[in-house]
Amino acid sequence: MPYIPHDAEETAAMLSALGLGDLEELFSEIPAELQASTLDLPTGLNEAQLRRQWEASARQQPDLLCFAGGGAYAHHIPAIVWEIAARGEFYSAYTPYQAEASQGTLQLLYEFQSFLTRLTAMEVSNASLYDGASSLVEACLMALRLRPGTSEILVSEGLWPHWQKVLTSLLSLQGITLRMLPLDPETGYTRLPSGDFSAAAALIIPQVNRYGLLEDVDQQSRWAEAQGLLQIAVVQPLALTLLRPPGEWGNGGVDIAIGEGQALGVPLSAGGPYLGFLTTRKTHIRQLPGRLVAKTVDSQGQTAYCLTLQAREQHIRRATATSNICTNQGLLVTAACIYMAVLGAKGLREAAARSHQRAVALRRRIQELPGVRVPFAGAIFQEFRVELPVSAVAFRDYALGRGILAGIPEQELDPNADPRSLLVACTELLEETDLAQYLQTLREFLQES
Amino acid sequence: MPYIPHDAEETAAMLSALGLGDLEELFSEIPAELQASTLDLPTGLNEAQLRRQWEASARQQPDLLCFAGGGAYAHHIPAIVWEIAARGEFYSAYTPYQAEASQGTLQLLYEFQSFLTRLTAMEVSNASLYDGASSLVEACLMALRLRPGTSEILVSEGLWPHWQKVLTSLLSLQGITLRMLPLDPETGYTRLPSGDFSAAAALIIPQVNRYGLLEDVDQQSRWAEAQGLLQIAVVQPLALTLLRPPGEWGNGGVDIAIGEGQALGVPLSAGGPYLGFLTTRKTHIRQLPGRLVAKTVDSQGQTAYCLTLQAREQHIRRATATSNICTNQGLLVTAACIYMAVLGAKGLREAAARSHQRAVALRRRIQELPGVRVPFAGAIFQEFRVELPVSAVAFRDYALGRGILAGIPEQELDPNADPRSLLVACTELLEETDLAQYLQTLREFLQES
Amino acid sequence: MESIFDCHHQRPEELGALEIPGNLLRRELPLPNPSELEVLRHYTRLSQRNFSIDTHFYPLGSCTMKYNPRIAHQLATLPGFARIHPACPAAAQQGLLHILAELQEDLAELTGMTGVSLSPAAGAQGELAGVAMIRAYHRQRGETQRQRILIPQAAHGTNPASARMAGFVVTELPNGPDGDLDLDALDRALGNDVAGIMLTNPSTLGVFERQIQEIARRVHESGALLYYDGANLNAILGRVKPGLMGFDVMHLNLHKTLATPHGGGGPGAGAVAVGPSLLPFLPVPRVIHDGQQYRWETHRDRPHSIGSLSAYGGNIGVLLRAHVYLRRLGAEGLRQVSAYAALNANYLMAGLQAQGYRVAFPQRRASHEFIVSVADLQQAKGVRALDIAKRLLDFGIHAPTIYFPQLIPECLLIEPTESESKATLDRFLTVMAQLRREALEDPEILRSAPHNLPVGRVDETLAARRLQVAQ
Amino acid sequence: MESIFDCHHQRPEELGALEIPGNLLRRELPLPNPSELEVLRHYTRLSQRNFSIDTHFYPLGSCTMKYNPRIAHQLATLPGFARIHPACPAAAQQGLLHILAELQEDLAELTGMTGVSLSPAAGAQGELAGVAMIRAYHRQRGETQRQRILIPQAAHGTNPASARMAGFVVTELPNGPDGDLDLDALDRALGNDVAGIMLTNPSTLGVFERQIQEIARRVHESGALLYYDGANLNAILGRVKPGLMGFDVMHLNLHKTLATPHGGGGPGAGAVAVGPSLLPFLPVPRVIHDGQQYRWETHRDRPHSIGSLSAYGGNIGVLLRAHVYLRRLGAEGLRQVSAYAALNANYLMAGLQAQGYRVAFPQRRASHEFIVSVADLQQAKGVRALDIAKRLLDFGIHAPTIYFPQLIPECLLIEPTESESKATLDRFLTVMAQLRREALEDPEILRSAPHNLPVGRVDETLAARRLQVAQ
Ligand SMILES: Cc1ncc(COP(=O)(O)O)c(C=O)c1O
Ligand SMILES: Cc1ncc(COP(=O)(O)O)c(C=O)c1O
Repeated sequence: MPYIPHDAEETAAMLSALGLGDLEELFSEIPAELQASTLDLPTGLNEAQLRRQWEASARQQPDLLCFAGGGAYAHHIPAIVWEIAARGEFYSAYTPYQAEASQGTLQLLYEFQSFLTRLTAMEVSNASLYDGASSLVEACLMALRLRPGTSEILVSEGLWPHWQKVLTSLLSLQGITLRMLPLDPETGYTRLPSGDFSAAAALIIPQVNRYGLLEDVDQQSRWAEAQGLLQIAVVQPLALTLLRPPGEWGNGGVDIAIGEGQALGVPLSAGGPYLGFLTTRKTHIRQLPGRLVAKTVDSQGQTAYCLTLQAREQHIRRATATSNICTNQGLLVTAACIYMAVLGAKGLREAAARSHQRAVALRRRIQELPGVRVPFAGAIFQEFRVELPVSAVAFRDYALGRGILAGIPEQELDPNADPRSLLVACTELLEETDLAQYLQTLREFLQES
Repeated sequence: MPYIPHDAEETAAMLSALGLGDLEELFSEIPAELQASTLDLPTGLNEAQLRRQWEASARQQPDLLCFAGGGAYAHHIPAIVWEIAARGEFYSAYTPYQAEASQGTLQLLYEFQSFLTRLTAMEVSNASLYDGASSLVEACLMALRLRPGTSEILVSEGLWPHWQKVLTSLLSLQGITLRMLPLDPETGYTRLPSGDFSAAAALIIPQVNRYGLLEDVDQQSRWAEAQGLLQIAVVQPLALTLLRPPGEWGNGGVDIAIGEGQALGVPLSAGGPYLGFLTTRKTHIRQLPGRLVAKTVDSQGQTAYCLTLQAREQHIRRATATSNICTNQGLLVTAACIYMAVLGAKGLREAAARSHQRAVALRRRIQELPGVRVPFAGAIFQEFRVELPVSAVAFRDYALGRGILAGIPEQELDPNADPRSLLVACTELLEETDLAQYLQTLREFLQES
Repeated sequence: MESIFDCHHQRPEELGALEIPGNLLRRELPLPNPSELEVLRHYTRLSQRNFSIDTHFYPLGSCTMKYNPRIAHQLATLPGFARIHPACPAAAQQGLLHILAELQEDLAELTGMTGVSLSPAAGAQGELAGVAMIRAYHRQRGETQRQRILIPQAAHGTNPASARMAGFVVTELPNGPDGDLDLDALDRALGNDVAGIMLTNPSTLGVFERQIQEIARRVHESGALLYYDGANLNAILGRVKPGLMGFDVMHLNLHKTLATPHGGGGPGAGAVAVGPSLLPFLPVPRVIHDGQQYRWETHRDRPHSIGSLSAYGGNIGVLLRAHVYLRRLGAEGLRQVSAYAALNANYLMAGLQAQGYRVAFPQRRASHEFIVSVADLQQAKGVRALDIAKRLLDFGIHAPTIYFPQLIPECLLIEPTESESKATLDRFLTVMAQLRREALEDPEILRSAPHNLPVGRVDETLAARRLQVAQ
Repeated sequence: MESIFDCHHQRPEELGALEIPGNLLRRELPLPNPSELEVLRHYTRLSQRNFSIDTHFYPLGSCTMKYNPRIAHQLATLPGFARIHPACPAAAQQGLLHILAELQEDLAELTGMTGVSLSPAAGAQGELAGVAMIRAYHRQRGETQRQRILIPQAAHGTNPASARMAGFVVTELPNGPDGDLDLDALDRALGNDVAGIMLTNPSTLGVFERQIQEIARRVHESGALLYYDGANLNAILGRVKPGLMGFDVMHLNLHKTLATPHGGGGPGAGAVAVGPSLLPFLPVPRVIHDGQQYRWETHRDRPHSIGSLSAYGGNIGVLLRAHVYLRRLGAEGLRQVSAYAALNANYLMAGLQAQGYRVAFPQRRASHEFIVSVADLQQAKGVRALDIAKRLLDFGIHAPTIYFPQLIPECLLIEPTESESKATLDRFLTVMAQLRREALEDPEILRSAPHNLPVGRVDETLAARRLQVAQ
């Protein structure tokens, strides 16, 4: 019996202490007819067999040069990040409810919150939500609580299409309406409409947008302010190391800034686990969803850390909690915190700059290829949109055979998108030769097709 | 500057505290002409570049089904072994000279010593030597110290040929003679000679021998006793879980038992680092080479551990130490200790039994193939010798193309060996289907050649 | 170095040219630049200030803090899995998708359900998905008036919170004195405005709901559905299938029952499983086999789906770990899990009772966990459950869950899990006996505990007043 | 659970049939059968009872306890390297052999030598190989009378021990008052019975031997050779090459200079490098390129070799780590290592002097390490170097090396290494200042230290008397 320590003698001694004849008697309160069921699962494998099978499965995934983004990026993860995060003391601990027995996790969460508030120039950060998309849902609900009586959220079409879907799935449950602001088809930027927005709680401002473009966030922030709307920024944490942070947008910064933290040391892992973050103003702190760590003292006056404002949470407030979230993404927070520490300000900014420069260079050179269009000329961070003369899926599949994941055919994120549209992203992992290989592959594809 | 924390300001402050203008001045005592040399090494790579290069190099080694042994075996290593051994607190600690700051390592070494004494049924184990072969050298030197005036060691030809070479290289430096006892060409067993052995200190008894055979160790032990020789057993630790231990051989057990500990959770890693062990009687303890941990108490009478009998070692006794060894194989000991603990008596014996059974089955089925000879009929543990109709290297290279490392052509260990001789080993990692694949490959090779 | 922000090294940057408009450029980034060793040392030392399963007995009720096999971590993070971009086409991730498809099937078998979606990121998100499916089901049948969800008072806080997030109104139901649901109250609550009921069985009171078949009958008769909160599945793993108990939809907490690590707060995975009636509504994407290959399904494959819960397919890395565990144990191993989880819990319950501790349901068999109330000690000596919890820490034992379920005063919810040895349980009993003696003889020791930890009792009130939440 | 042997679970074995004669079969195996969690928890908790670089400042002189980059561990243990059987033919390990060949070349460049063999398992085995080559050299020239090796008194114990294992007689040489070698004594010792001299530069006294060129001249003139103990190479890394100082043969301690971990005692790697005269004698096997591919050489390739030191090619895993480090740093990074190793050592030396500590060679520049003697405190207050060492532990600082070199009374050999920050050094100075105050005002605190560790001062005398060395 793997992972069960008892031997026969110990089992017998324990049963006899309970006055029971066998283990089955422990279940005597359960109606017999419920217990009759069989379990049609394979018999257990030993560790060696498992390793062999799984390594074979893992090898089925080719190692690809990654030019795909869409909110998940193939950045370098320094060796120490997971060496530390996977230490048993972090890996196998629960949520730090008992502060005295969890100072390690608590201080780390506090440092994570500090990294995030500094990165975003916001005042408060929680200790994570599931992922970027669900953070945005929470941000919307938070805004609606802050603006009682409203039931609408304004969203730029520039938000990732796959995040839009999550918003729709989850907000519609509470009868909340999303009102979409279209993008300018020429520039790819969000168009700010005029109209009556009194039913709306907030405007969502995605920076960067779904085409990788850097929007004029100050303008949007000021517009929202003028309409009396709260502002929810959707940001990319690595981009923020180079970009003006949401806490400084417009006149007084946004109200809530959320994002996906995957780029901060979290493996791509086919889509998760990642980590969502949510930062806000101190005045909104009682509407914050998720856990929050505070610095305090112990009985001797020494510095100590603990969870705080737990009365917001479901285990105390139940149906009226700020969110239903309980388990969050602690281990990814651990990795992200260590990642930010080990790169440091310098390393983070250099990784961001390198990613940006690779993308800028690749976009420029792709643009020179006959038949390929780069529809939007605006500044980008690390990702951009290309229009191929033929189907983007066809090129993606072609490049796959050359060991390249060439990007995301936009249609896979949004069925209404142009089938020729491809989203291409770069990170600092890509070398000059990799860009050349990409271009060569694209050139050959164009010739052959 | 990777791994150097100082920034420019800190460097300047430190230099100025020393009254120095720049870093170069720190070397002012070194004659200028010695410092002139250039350093023709490549410029540094960042971690991401290194990872990419090294992963490419690592991929050049094909993943092979391993039927090679020769003292190094492809056993399964449970996941937790290196998860624990690689923890920074073990990985990056020094030799536990300061007992109070090293109770972790010290207790672990004590437990390792306890595992080894129980496995061998000897009274004392040191805390490792470099590897099996160098342990044997140390055992010989120890025996010679215990028998002053002698200068010879009797060695069965059944000792691994590559270990014989190490013995020759290192013992000859001190003018020590190896006297070889030949093997019976019919049975593959050591032949015990008659003669005058008064110049010899000890007999080396390898169990298993170079053909994988189990020798009649009691007979050899009694013979040595009758000649007044000390007895040095060369044992395989996993085999000992099934075999009668050297502490019980003959009339009163051997004097020294050594071996290679690689099979106990240490990766093959192309030959090292492995770990040698050396166990002996308590009466010989002051001649023991290498470190030794004892259980004692601290100032409050609590259990504590420390290095002991350091006066045997080079840092105290210098030229007259029992050995020159200082750095040993601590981290591998850590892994081996955890390995033995996690498998436990049951797991160790089952792994040994499975390895044995696979080898027995493979030998039997190989024997049925036309043209192939299995020269020795005696009982084996996990390895055996095969005589092919053609060159063993040819078959090894043929099988390589099928993803199989078919064994060790004996000639690669011993230039005088029969070029058709192949040493084949099995471990519990090999499944029934792997044996079938081996046989099929051999069958096809025989047909084609 | 107290904090990572105490590192003050300045390091000149080599940024190169940025094609970013000046008005969008950041002026400064107030983050530290520690050396690699400084980072490693700081966080390694922090880690040592934690209790964890790998270092301590952690009988935290409702959390199933069992051993998290390390092999699962190693296999789930093989580069072939860890490096897949989520937008990688199916053709290039067949190995992974095959495993996930198997996991979907295994979970369906384990739960006695028909269909499984792996995407919820944790139990609470699974609950949200589950009640959202209940909602979709009634809507499709035109029963939009079903706006209420019934939930026992003792239920976990996520249950009502999730129901509310799915747009429902929550009605709480009382439990009877033996821990089972009050059937009369149920009858009073049921009606055509009720969409469903959320239960867990064994319940959060640590006992098996013996009337479950009857409850299912009445709920179904009223036109409502039954939701099963899988957080307590460890108690009946491989023995009783929620689908056969009459539940229509459920989530599993893979990070509890299937031994994936809790990571100091997460990540989890809250796969949802449904019976045939809810199949059309499962959240996308699931892994399907389209005849040729495995692939993620899209909205088009499941047009009535409640939609997607996250940008991609969920917490894949967690799912992989869970599947390693499942396959390591196999059918027989899973049944042993519940047997030994129950054995350990009942052994502790009997042991504590013998010492004079009051358990919440002495007449009942404990499931995988049980409740002790120290209301007696509070009254006699002013010793609270909190004090017992803190004092346990001094002995290297993590505290049980306290003050949950809220309705039992001064309660401790104790869940040893199957992976703890008799020796560990016996030591726990010895320590608890000492704590009881201390409570009666020298209660101040408890009230001022802990005494042997890196910090003394932490001032949570000051924390909430000061609200120093970043530095 | 105090010890792993406290686990008493009995587990029935499933051995199956064994084809082993009864007289060779073992009756019982008295080993425990712990559960996986019991093992994990026990050894994880043990690990926490260690000081280590990853957790503590570790200024252990002569040991170069610098940061061991984790990337080196990860790359060296890639399955493609970790799973190669040593008997795997060269064709199937070209990636590995290529790296090792590069390392051989890099080390030759770094040391200013001509040829390198990577096989020695540690420094001491490198020394043995080195002096064995000296022996072989003289034998080949018919000078079998050269039976003596000269070694400074201050040298590390492995030097004389290795010389003796190679069949030599050792003559110790004194150092002058400034730490440099006594040249007159050298001249007196040299003669046609001398095979060579073993030196390290900077010496174990923490100063650079300024007369090295003169020494080399005189030794060579007498027909003897110079051996360089590379344990102190960190001090001059990338700046001064032993080959250019006049050394004929040397070893490197890759587990010191090149940052491979010390693992609580090992493994190390003690590659040897030689000038042209000793090339034929290098231990086998080296990696060579035979025009077609890389392969391990055999005795046939190098018939005059002193032979092989281990069954296979040495501590490959350690060598791989060292090469990662070399390539990570590059030429410039390596030069910075010695610069900052020297800066840190001199900074500490100056700081301690300012506090009143006596350093062994105040008039000299420290190399990467330096010696403090507390003979003054011993005389005045009975406080020994040992007491300072133990008291440092109370502050989370590992003790320096003590009582080495043996000839300096009550000495501490302090080597901070380049990877420690100014902040760490400043804290060390603050603590040392406190220790000095304590020594003068309240010496008992030191004599009874440590006070804050899991155990108090350990009774080593009792250990040696009882000799309880296994359980
Ligand atoms: C009974 C019960 N239900 C639901 C949950 C919520 O699960 P999660 O934390 O994964 O969101 C928990 C977890 O604490 C629980 O114990
Ligand atoms: C100066 C000196 N020489 C030689 C050695 C021996 O090296 P190793 O421990 O690797 O055998 C050491 C190691 O402690 C040393 O400090």
